[in-house]
Amino acid sequence: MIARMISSVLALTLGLGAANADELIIGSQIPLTGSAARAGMGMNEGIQVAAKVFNETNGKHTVKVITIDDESQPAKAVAAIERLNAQGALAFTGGYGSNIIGPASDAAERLGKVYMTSGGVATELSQRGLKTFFRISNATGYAKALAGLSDTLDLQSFSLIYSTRESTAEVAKLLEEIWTAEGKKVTLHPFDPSIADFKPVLHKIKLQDRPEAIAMVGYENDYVGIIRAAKVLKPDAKAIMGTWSLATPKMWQDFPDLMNNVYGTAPLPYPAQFNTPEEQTFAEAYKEMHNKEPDYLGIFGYVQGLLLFNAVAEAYDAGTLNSGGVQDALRKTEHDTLIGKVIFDESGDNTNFAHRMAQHQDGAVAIVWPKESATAEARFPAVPW
Amino acid sequence: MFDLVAQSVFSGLLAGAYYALIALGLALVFGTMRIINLAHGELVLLAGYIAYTAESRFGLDPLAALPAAIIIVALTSVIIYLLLTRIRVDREINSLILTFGIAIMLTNGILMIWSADIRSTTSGWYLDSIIIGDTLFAMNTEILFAVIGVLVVGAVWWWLSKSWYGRALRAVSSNRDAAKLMGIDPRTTEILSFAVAGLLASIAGIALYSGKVIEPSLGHSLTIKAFIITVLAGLGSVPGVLIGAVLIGVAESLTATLWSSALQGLVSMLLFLIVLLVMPSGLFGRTRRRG
Amino acid sequence: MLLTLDHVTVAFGGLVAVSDVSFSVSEHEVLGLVGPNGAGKTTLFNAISGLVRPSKGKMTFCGHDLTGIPIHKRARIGIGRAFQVPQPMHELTVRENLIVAQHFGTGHSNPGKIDEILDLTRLGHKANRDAASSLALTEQKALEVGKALATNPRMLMLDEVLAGLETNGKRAFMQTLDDARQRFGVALLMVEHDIETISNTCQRVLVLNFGKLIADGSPEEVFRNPEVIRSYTGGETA
Amino acid sequence: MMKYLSLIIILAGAYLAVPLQFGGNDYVIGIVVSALTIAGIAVAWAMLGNLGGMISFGHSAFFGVGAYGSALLAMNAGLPVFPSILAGGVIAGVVSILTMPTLRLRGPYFALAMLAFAEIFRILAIEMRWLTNGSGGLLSIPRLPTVFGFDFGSRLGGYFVVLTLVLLTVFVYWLIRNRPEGLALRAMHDSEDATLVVGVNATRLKAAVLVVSAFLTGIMGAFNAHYINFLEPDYAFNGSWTTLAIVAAIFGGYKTLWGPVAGALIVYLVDQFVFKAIMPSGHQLILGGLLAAIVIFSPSGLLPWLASRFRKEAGDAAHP
Repeated sequence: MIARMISSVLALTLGLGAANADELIIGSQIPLTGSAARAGMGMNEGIQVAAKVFNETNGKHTVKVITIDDESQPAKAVAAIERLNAQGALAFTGGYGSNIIGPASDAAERLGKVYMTSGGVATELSQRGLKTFFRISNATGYAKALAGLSDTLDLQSFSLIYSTRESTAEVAKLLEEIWTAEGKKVTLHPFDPSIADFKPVLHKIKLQDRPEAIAMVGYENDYVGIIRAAKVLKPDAKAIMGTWSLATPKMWQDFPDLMNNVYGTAPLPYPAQFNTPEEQTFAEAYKEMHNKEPDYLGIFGYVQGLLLFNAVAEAYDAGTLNSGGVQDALRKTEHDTLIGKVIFDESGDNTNFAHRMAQHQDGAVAIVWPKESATAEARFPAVPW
Repeated sequence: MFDLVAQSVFSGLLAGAYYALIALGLALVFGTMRIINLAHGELVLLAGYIAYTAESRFGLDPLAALPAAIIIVALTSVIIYLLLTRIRVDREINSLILTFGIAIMLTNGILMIWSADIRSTTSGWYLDSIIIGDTLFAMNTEILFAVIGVLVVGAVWWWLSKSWYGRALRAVSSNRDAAKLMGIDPRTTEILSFAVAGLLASIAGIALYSGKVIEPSLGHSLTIKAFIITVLAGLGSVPGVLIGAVLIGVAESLTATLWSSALQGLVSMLLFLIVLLVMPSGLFGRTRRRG
Repeated sequence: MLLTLDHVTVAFGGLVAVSDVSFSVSEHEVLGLVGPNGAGKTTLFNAISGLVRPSKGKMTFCGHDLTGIPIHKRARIGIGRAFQVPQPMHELTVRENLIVAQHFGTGHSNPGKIDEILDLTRLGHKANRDAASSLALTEQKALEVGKALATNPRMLMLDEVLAGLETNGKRAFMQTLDDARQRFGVALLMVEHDIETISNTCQRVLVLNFGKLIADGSPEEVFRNPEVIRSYTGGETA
Repeated sequence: MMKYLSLIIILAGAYLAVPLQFGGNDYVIGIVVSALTIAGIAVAWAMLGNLGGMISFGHSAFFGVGAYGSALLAMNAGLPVFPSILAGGVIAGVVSILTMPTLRLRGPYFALAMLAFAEIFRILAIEMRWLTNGSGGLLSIPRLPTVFGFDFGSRLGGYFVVLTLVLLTVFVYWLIRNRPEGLALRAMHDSEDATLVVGVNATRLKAAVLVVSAFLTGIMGAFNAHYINFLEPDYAFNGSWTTLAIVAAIFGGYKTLWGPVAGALIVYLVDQFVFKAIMPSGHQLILGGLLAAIVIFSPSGLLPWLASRFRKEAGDAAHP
C-alpha cells in the first residue's frame, strides 16, 4: 500500500512531460498565494500573454510555461526552481520580492540556468556576482523617476512615508540619498506594514514638516490608508507621489475619490495608446486572455517573459543552451520592449531602466515625466484633497 | 505640539473602540468556554467581504450588508462550535488546531472567491472628514463605529451579567454539570454564545471594510490583535476588552506621533508584556487563590 | 524538637482559618490532629508544607525557620506530606512517581530504597503501571504515602488518609504506616476523623475548633475534655 | 527489542535509502529538508509544551535569533559555519533568559507573551540596521562547508546535516524526559501540588527546559540560515515557523517522542507532494481540512492513534 502511494506521489510530482523537440519549456516560479499573491497574479498574467504572443508570432518555436506557486515563501521558491528544473525547464522567470528572488536565483545559478525577473528591486541582488541573474527593473529606476519628476516640478522639501519592508525601505533610502545630495529637505516616516491608521503620521507632516510634497513608498493598501488620512487632515502640500501599484487604472477604478492628481510610476499611460505594432499585439492579447486593461505588473511580466523566450529560442537554434547561450543572448544586444530599451550589464541589471511618472487625471493615467514620453501636462500644484 | 498629542490621543481612542469591536467576539468565546477561536479574524474578514459584495454588486451601503453578514458569519461560527464539540480529548489545545485549520480554509476560500486584490468601501460618506473644535480630525466611519463599539461592549456586558441567557452562559462556564441540574442546556447556551460571537464579528467586519482596506491574508493579524486585547483585558472581562483595546490604540498612536510609526508594534507589545508581568491575569482577570 | 509552631495564624482576607496555634512535635512521635469539618486542619497542614503562608507566628523544623523556606525545599529538610485526595503524578508510572519524589526530595537516587517502599506499600506488582488510571483508591493512598516516604522525611503529615476505606483496608493501611515508622523512623502527624483509630494509634492528640487549638494531650485525656466533646456534638455534622 | 529494531530500520532508511532513492533529485531532497527543519522546531516546541506544560506561540523568536546570531558570526566574525550554528543555538538559549519572567504566566497568557517577544525581536531586527542590515536583510550567508570532500552545501549535504540535527534533538528530548527532572516536568502541569511537596522546584525546571528548547530551536534557525543563505526580519521571525511547528507537533501527537517529527514530515510532505499536485494553488485549503479532521478523529495526534490501532492496550498509547 505504502509503496503504491509513494510511487503515485512520485508520478504526480516528478512526472516529466514528454516535450516536443521544438517546444521550449520555461519554468515560472510565482507567488499565487500568500502575502505576495496580488503581485504574483499580475505578473503571471503578463507572462501568460507573452507565451501566447510568442507562440503565435515566432513560427519556428513554441514555449510551454510551467507555473509553480511559491506560496510567497523562500524555501518553497527554491523547491519550485528545482522541481521546474526536474521537469525540463530551460530557464526560469517569475519571482516577486527580493527575499524570495534571492534564494531562488541562487538555486538557478547553481543549476546554470537563467533566472529573469522584474519583481525584486534590492540593489544587493545584482551584487552577488551571479552570471545567470537578470532583472528588468531595480530600485534605482524607481527612485530616479520620483527624483526626476520632483526636479521638473522644482519641489524643495519632502515628507517621505515608507513601509519598513525590504524593497520599500530600499527605494526610500535611495530617494533620501538623491534628495539630500541635491540639498533638499527630506523627513523620513517609516511605518510598520501592519498599521492601518496613518492620521498620526499625516498630522505630524501637516504640523511639523510642512513639506512641498509627500512621497510614499508602499503598496496599494498603504497608499489608500495614507491618502485617506491626508484627505481628512488636508496637509498643505503641492503634490503627492508614490511608486509602484499607484498610478494604475485599477486604483482609479477602485478608489476614484482618492486618486485624482496623485503621481506614481507607470510604464504606460491609460487609456493606453498602443502605437507600435508590438504594443498593439500585446494589448489585444492581454484583453483577450484576461478581459481587462493591462496593468504595470502585467506589462513587466510580459516584457520579462518575452525577453527570456526569445533568448532561449536563440540559444536553442545556436545549440548553446548548455554553454551559457541564453545569458549571452540577453547580454549581447539592446532589446526594444514595451518599457523602452533594455540593456543588461554584467551583473544582470537593466542599466537603461528608468521608470516614467504618471498622474491620475480624472480617470486617465497621464505620463507626465520624462518630457519626451509625456502624454499630458502635469497638473501642479494639485492634490486629491 | 499640544495639537499633535491631542489628535493622537483622539485617534488612539477611536482606534481602540474599533479594536474592541474586533476583539469582543473572541473574548466572549474565550471567556465563557476557554476556547481560543483562531479563526475569529477570518470571520471578521468574511463579514468585510460580504459587505464588499453587497456594495460592489448590489450597490448597497456597507451597513445594509449587516443582516446578510450576520446570517453567514454566525452560521459559520456555529458550525465551528459544532465541530469543536466533537473534540473528545485535550479540548483546550486541540481546539487551537481545529480552529487554525478552519482559519486556513477560510483564508484560502476567501482568496479563491474574492481574489487577492485589496478592497475597501467607495461610499463617500464613511470616509468624509469630521472636525471637532477645529483641532480633532476623524472620518465619519471612525466616529460611527467607535460609538457602536462602546454601545456593543455595553450591550454584551449587560447581556452577560443581567440577562437570563447571559447568566446561564456564565453558569455553564463555571460548572457545566451544576448548570445542567439547574435546567440549563449547556449546548444551547454555547451555540448561542458562538452565534453572538459571529454577530460581533460581523459588525467588526463592516467597520473594517468601511474604514480600512481588506485583503485575504489579513485575517491572521486580526486574530492576533483580538487575542492580545482579550488577554490584556483578563479572561472574561468585557469592560476590560474596551479598556485594553483603548490602551493599545492610544499607545500605538502616541508612538507614531512622538516617536516613529515603525515602532508601534514594538511599543504595544512591550506594553502588553509589562501589563502581564505586573498583573499576570490581565487588567481585570480573576486571580486564582489557594486555601 | 522536630517541629515547633509558635502562635501561628493563617488568614484569607478577613477569614481567619487558623488562629494563634502553638504546639510541637518530637522525633518518632505519633500525633493526631482532630476537629470538626472546617476547623482549619487542612489549612494548618498547608501552612506547614508551605502551600499557604501564615500571616502571623513562627514555625521551625529541625532548627530551620520555615518562614523563608519555599515549598519545594521543605521536602529536603524532612517534611513529607500525603494529601487527603490522593494526588498521584499523572502521566507517570508508580515507580516513576517514587523516583521523582526521591530525586527531588533527597537529591540523590537510591533504587534499593524505591524497591523497599514499593514492597512496604504493597505496590510492587503495579510498579510499572500508570499511576493515575490503574490504581484503586487504597493503592492511590498507599502511593501517596510511598511518595512522601521516598523523600526521606523525618516527619510525615497524613491528611485523612484513611477516609473512604473500609475496615479491612484501614487495618492494612495502619499496618503499612506502622511498618514505615519502624523501618524509617519517621514521626507521624495525622489528621483523622475516626476517633477510634486515633485513640489506638496516637500517643498524643491535638484538637482544633474554629481555627483554635482547644486541647493537647493523651487520647484519654483529650476525649474526656468537655470542650472537645462540645465541639464535636455542637459543630459536627458529618 | 522490536523498538530498537524499528529504530535501526528508520535510521538506515533515513541515512541510506532516502539518499539512494532521491539523492539526485534536489527538488525532493529540498522539500524533505524543509520538512525536517519544521520537525526540529516541532520537537523543541513539544519539549516545552509537553514537559513544561507551556504552549508557546513565540518560538519563531528563538528561530530568528539563532538564525541571525549564526549568520552574523559567520559573516562578520569569520567563524566557520558549523561552530557558528552551535553558537547560534547558544545565543538563542541565552536570549531565552530574557523571556523567563513570562514563566510565571499561565496558559494563553504565557503563549501570547512569547508571541509578543517574537514580534519585539522582529521589529528590533528591522531597527538595528547597524547589526542586521534592517529590512534589507542578509544575502549570501556562507553555505555549509565541504568537509573531507563531501559538500554539505549541496541539497543532499543539507539533508544529512538537518537529519542529524533533528535526531540529536529527539535524543536530547529522550534523555531529558527519562531523567527524574523530565518525569517531574511531565507530572507538573496536571499535579502541581503533588510535585511541589516532594521537593520539585517547578520554576527552575521550567526555566531550564525553556533554555534547552530555545537552544534547539535556535540551532534549527541557524541551520536554515546557512542552508537558504539569506535572512530578513519578516522571514526569520515569521510566525509560520511557530504555527507550522505547533500544527506538526499536535498533529503527530505532541506528548510522544516521535510524534512531532512524524507530524512535520506528514503535514509538509503530503501538502507539498500530494495536495499541491491536486490543487496547484490554494492546496492549503485541503491542509486546513486535514488538520480539522485529525483533531476530530484522533484527538491525541496521529502516532497515538496509529499505536492504538496496532496495539490492544489503549492505556499504553501515551507512552510509546
